[in-house]
Amino acid sequence: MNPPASDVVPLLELRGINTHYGPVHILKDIELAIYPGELVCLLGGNASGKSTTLKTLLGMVKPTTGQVVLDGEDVTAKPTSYRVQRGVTMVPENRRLFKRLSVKENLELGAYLRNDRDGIARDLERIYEMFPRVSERLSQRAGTLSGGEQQMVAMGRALMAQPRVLLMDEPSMGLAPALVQTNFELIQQIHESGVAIFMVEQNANMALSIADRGWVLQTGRVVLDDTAAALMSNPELRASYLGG
Amino acid sequence: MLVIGLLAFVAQQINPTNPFASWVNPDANRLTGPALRDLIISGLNLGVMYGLIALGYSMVYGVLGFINFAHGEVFMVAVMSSWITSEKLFEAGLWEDFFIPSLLLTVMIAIVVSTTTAVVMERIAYRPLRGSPRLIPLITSIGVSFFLQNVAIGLFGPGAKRYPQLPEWLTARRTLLWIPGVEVEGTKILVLVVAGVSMAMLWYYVERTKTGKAMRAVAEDKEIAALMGIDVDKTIVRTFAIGGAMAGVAGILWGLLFRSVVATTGFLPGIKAFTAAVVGGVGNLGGSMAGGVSLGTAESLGPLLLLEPMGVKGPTQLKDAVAFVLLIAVLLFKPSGLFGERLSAEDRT
Amino acid sequence: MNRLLDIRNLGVVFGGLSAMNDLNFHVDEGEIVSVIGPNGAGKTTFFNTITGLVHPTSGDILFEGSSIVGLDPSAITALGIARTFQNVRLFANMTVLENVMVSQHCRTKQGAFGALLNTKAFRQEEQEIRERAHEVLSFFGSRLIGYRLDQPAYVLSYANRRRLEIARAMGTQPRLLLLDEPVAGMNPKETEELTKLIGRLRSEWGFTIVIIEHDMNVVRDVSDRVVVLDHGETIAQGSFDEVSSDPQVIEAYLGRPVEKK
Amino acid sequence: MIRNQKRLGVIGIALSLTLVAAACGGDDDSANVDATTAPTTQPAAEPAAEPAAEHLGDGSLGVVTVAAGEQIQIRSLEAITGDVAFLGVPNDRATILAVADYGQINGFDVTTGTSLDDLCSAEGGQAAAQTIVSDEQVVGVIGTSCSGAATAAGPLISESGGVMLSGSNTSPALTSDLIGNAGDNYNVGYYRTAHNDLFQGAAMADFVFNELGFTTAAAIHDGDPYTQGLAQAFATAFEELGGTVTAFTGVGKDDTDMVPVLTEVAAGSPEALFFPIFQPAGDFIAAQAPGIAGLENTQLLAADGLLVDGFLQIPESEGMYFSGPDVRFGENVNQSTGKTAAEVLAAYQSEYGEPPSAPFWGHSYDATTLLLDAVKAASWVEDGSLMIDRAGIRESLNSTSGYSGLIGTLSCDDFGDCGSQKITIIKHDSSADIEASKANVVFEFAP
Amino acid sequence: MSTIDTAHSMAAPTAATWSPSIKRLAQTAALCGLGLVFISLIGMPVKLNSRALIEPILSRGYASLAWVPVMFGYVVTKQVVLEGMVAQKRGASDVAEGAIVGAGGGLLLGILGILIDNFDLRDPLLNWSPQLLEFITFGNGLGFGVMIWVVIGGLSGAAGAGLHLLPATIRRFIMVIVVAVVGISFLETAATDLLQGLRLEFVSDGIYSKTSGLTIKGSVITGAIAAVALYGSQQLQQRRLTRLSQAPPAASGFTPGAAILNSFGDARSRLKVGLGILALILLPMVLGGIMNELLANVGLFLLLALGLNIVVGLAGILDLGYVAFFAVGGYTAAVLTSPNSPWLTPELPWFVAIFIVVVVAAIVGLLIGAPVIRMRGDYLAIVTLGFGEIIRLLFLSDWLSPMFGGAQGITNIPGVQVAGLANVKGTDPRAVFYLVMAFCAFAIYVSWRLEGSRLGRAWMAIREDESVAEAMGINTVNAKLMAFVTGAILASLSGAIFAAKVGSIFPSSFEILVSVIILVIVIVGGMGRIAGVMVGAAVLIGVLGGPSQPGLLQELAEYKLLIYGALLVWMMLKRPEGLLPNVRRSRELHGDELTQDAWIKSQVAAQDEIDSDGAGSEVPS
Repeated sequence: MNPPASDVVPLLELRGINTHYGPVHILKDIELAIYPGELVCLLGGNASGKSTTLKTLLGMVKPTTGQVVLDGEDVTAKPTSYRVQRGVTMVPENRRLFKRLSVKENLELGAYLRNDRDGIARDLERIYEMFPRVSERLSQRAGTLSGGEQQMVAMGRALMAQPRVLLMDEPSMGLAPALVQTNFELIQQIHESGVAIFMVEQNANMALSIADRGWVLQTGRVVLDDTAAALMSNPELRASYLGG
Repeated sequence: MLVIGLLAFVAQQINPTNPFASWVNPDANRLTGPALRDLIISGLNLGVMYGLIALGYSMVYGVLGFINFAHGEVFMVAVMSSWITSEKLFEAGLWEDFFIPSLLLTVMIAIVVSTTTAVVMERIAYRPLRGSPRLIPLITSIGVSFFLQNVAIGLFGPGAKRYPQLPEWLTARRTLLWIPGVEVEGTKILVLVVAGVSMAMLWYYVERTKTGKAMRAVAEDKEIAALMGIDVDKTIVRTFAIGGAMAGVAGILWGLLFRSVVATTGFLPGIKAFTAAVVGGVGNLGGSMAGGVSLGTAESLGPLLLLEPMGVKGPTQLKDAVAFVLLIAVLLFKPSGLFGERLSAEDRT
Repeated sequence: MNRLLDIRNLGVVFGGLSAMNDLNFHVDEGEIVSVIGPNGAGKTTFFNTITGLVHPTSGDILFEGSSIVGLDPSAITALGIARTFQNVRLFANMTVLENVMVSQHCRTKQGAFGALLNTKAFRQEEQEIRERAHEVLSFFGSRLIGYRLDQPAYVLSYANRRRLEIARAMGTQPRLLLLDEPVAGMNPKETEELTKLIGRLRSEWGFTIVIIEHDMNVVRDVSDRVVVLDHGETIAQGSFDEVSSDPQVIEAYLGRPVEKK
Repeated sequence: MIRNQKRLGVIGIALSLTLVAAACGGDDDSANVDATTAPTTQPAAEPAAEPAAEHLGDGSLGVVTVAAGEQIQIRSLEAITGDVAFLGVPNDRATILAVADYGQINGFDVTTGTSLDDLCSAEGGQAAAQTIVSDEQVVGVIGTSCSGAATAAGPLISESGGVMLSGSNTSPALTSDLIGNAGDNYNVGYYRTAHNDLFQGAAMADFVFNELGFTTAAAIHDGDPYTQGLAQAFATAFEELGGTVTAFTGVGKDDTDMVPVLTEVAAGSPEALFFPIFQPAGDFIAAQAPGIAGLENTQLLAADGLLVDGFLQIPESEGMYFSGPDVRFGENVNQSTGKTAAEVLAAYQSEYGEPPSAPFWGHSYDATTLLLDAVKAASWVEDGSLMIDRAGIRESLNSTSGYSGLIGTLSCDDFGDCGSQKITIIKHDSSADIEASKANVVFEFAP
Repeated sequence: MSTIDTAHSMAAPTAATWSPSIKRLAQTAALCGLGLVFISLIGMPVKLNSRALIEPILSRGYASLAWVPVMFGYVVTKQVVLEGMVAQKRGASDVAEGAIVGAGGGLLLGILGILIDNFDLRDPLLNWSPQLLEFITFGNGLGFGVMIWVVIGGLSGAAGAGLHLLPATIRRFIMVIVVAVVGISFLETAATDLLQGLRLEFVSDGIYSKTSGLTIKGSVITGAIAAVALYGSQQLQQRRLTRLSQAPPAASGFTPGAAILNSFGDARSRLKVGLGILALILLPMVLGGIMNELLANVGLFLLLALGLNIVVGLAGILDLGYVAFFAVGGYTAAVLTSPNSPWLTPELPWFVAIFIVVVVAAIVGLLIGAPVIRMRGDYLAIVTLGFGEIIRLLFLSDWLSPMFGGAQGITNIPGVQVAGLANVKGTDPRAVFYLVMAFCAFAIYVSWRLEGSRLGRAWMAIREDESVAEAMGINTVNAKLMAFVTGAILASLSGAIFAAKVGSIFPSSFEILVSVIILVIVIVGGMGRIAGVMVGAAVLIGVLGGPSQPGLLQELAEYKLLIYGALLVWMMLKRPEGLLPNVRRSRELHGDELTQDAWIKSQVAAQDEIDSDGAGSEVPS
């Protein structure tokens, strides 16, 4: 694995993480690091432990051993809200908007921990700019939006927390093909604005086509760890999806 | 029911003897216009109090997905504590001389006590049960309800307690709004006004403030709410507290209107409010109020407008039956209540 | 061949989002058809629609030539369609035996009085139910019989739960068996074993089978025909080899690279 | 858990073996058991043929022996929990006070044991009576509070040879119609110091029709057998007198909003409204009636259920008439304890910190002293033990005549009615001076 | 203390959560004091004080307080030993902590005494009384009162904490002895009654004092017997365990049906069941009136609870208005049999009327069930509650009083004429108990047969997962209606016996409270399990008492519902599966299956996330 530069401190890091659900070993010795401004992806089939990795990063699952390091600080024991405040935010799988709340309220909730009114207003403006479709539907209930629009709101909501690293759980899941394309473009757009992105995907080709680096997870263990280009051409990748 | 009542009221104004009256039973007493109006006003009064209590049921249901059976006892605790406060103030001679400050103090104490009760209840009885099957907290809440009711009996005895007299200017009949000829007791106007204001404040709090938003977010998806940095536990406590406060307001109003309290005061209103919440659609605040009002007016009007013309003897004996029939009818035609939402995903599992 | 199940222009819309879009699908008597597709492709919704848990917004589902749209799930089961569930939904507090016995409900008819009076007909039917349950459970070798018969389903291992779910579905005596990810969570050995059993389900029990499966080895081994769903539409069908080399399918699974800006 | 179950099993087996052994132990077991349900096992052992001292009773119902150092057992059976506790609790307390005031009988203490609860229900009365009759030492019962409970308790007490004296049952079915016909639920051994309700309704009707001169009236009850019966009796009598009953209806005991029921009543514009119910529902009717169009000038009337300080103290009750037993206890003296009604009331207040919540405390006090007098009359000391003849107790009670009690002069008729049958109607003028109101009798009615 | 399961050893060791701190001690002491003050203010000590627990050294009043510091002392020094951790060494510090907590609590009670002396709060607080003050000060002045309570509290707290110092076996002995002495003392009435029936009056005369409670000698004897019994049962158990460990593991039943089937299949258990039945048949003979009455009441509620168990426990329908069917049964029987009933003159013999009762109950069950059965769980609860109230109000109403007597009820209901044998009515509780027992046996038979039948399996399937049950070919609406109707019929039988037993019937016997108490019986006993329901009925109705039925603990009658409430909450928090839960885990549970079990949970959790959102979310699951 080739981290961008050896002297840069990783923004978010998992060190020797092992996680259990009850006695079942879900994650095995996971080591990964996300550096500022990177776009990286974690690939893997069903039940490979992708979601657990994300939850561990966010503090929703406590690892049995190992450390979660955020910007040099060990946050293993810290609650989710602390990590959110320090710049880690997730766009959950299937978007999971607050469907009964309006679009605007969803966005505002993204900034729940922030108190700078002006900053919030500015960021809202930015998001309207980024997603003009969203700004047209601010007072609509989020549940009534189409899948693509919901994805935009979900991203907008996450951006409202002013993240330094954005975790994306299966951003292409359940979206029509045309939307998947747009979606990835959006991710790139966000990435270009300076936010590090950690993407968990099963849509490997699409993810790798925009990512810098990637890991492949199989039954809780990292089996491949390489640059995106190398992974793309690795035949083992296809095998892990469609069977050997 | 409300609609029938209003129609009847309009009909009254045109024809002073009730056209609904001799339906099956030609001997039925014919209601007069003022009588109908009184019924509607008292139904509304009862209804808004049911509504205020129902808000607590509804909010807790929204957030935790179970019916907090013991909420009626929170209301009882409020009525009790306001009785004790006002009684003590009366003994000290303050109630009559400084009525407004005394009343405010009573209100404050009642709200604080009922809120505390609700919060402690959550902490001891419900928080450890988070995530267990639905039936379990429901049954726990029945236990809490028994417990609180009987604690009140143990501490204060089973007898009825009287509130001190209210000043004349409050209880006097006044013209309601600017409708000439419609005179209503001041207390009843006060009940409607306070209930309206409380509802508006609650609405503002839940719909417009950040914490209200957090509350709704937690109601919908606790995990994602936590992801936004919301403290889920604290928000749940807050929900109980606000439900308790609303019950506190209802308790004060109840005390002012009926000026009497017994340890079982909370039981029937609690069940009615629970019914109101279901009629309105559990989890929907406006619905709870609407449910309360329709239940109150149904109880008030139903016996005389529907039962008596059908030849039922002593119809008001069956007013509770009318309320429950309304519940059943609503649920048969709208299984999730008048304003109930389509069930969200987590409700089904 | 006789078309057992014929789905025509099926559409399902949830709150404005379309989950199933003009889907055409058929199964012939005695076939084993696999339905594959990436996560969120609508496979489970597809099963739910056939079994009556979800009502389609358009199109028709014909079973043995007559429409089953709008029927209650129990009525559909009575006609001869049985299924398993992706996330294993056993009756956890009932025993293994009871789980299979209860699934014969629509094939039996003794009521309360028979049970109370312990009539001959009742005993006979109970006996038959029990025997059939044994027979069905014996199909999985020694895994679900013996002392396990009287264990509650929740103590079973994951693989055994999957097996029991299949057994339960077999108990309804269906003509068409819908298996939703039957080998998910099984280890390779168990998977191999079950794959063989699926073949025997057809040859020995005469079921027509539709399988949703992620494990491509299983799909390859059992299927006569593979249907690929994506976004609620059929994007390909044919033999496993045809399908697995179909670029559209590979794209559905691995996605298409994004044009880098 | 499994271990526990095994242990349970072991204990279960041991228990059943014991039982089997016990059952096989003697075939005369059933005979013995039968004997226990008969009044007493004593007479066989100690025939009462030669009384050691003069006493009432022929021993036909058995004799209870109280050994030296033991206490004479009587029981209080009242509604002490639940909705009707307001009625039963003062009765129970008055009984305890009376026992204390009475002192010893022939050197033996009297105890009421644990107060039993009739729960104001037939099933509660039955179960409690069963407890009482199972203890052969119990010589008498003060209770019940509710007529329904007495209906079920009566047969048990009666068959066991005991006596039961109630201070607050008023149902005619429990005694007689006062012209010699036993009620449906009459049992020998049943007595009461409360009035027979037969006349209260009639008294009120008479008063309203003849004294007040009203020809229209309405009645409201609360679903309690007592209030419903009283309201019904009033309505029937009023119509017989030639009046019109414009409405006869009920409320629930827990109701607070009385506007619907009052509106129903108001539709007939009655001149009088009789609501013989209890607190708190009575408070709400009194408070809300004047506000109802059509009832502004209606005369409100109630019965003994509301003739309590808690109700008389509220200003809304001013101007009302109350029917009920004569409660001008004043300086009446209980001849057995020598206490006046005022003294007993004062003792009650200081002991329990609140005034009695129902007016039958005096009746219960008198019932208790009547019973204790009867026990005294039917008992004698023999070898240091106190012997009490059950039949003597009944004999003594049956012959009660001209007894001076807190509630006035008591005489028992053939069906156990011992209280004064005089119904008085008082006018309540001022909530500030309750005692004056209680004495302000405007009408008396005696059969 | 706890043996570590190998299957769990994968979980990493975590730190023990116990650490002594001033704050925690102070908090616990405050809670302890609040408990004491609370119990005092609801009046328990003063009311119970007139009766002794152990004459003359301990009154029930003081006993009602003494357990509080003992419990807090025990709890505050309790260690939570996590897997893989070693228990901390016990020592004098534990005792000291217990003593501090207890003394703190006692101090608070003393302070209550001071407050009572100086302020008059008797107006709202009934028990803020001179009697309480006297109770607290032992009549010896405040200084003494405060001191003595600090000492009593401290000693009790230390005793509670000291329990930890003892080896587990001794601790168990102490607990059993204490429970036995307290229990036997409180159950004086029942024990005397039973001993009399067994002609062992000398025993009760020997152990009970003349006034109330056990004598000192009696307590010693009781304690000794309890200790011997415990020792004996431990020995027996030991022997059984060794036998079991040698024998191959036998199949054991899991669901009630299977369990009973199996237990019948086994000759030993058959013998046991037979002996049990025989004992039950003989029991009423040796019991006196009180106990027969009590058991008859237990039986009536058992019958009700068995019916509700089918509805709630088997089919999973939460019915809060179950009392409606009890009322329907009672009233139908009353109308048909009583000469006093205002309506329908034929005075049928009870055994004829009962068939009509069943038919009427079934019809009412169908009428109520049909609209209700399709509703969701919580809504169903409130709607059934509504129906329960409607039915009671109708029976009470003046409107229908020409039929049902309204508030006056129906009296003079004759008993049950058992051809040539007896007229079973309330004055003969033994006969009533036999009658009730016969019907309970019938209900148990029905429950047992149905549970193991096609219908019973369908009910359980619906309870477990309604939509899967539907998908497995069960017509859920019909099956649920059947459960509802079966429950209704059993309740109506209870009602009919009730009417004949009491001899009169009033609407006030059918309040909501009755429904709730029946539900509590089913839940406390263990939902869906016949034996559980039996235990629930015995413990709640027998010991505490029913809504209008006294239990063994007569003295606590005033606090009955309070205890019901507290018990219910405690059960739900600590033991939601009930006293006798529906299913037990197998001893043969394999390690690998346990592992898989945990894994599946995580799988299902993950899967649920997928299911509950996005396109798949509208699938009813």
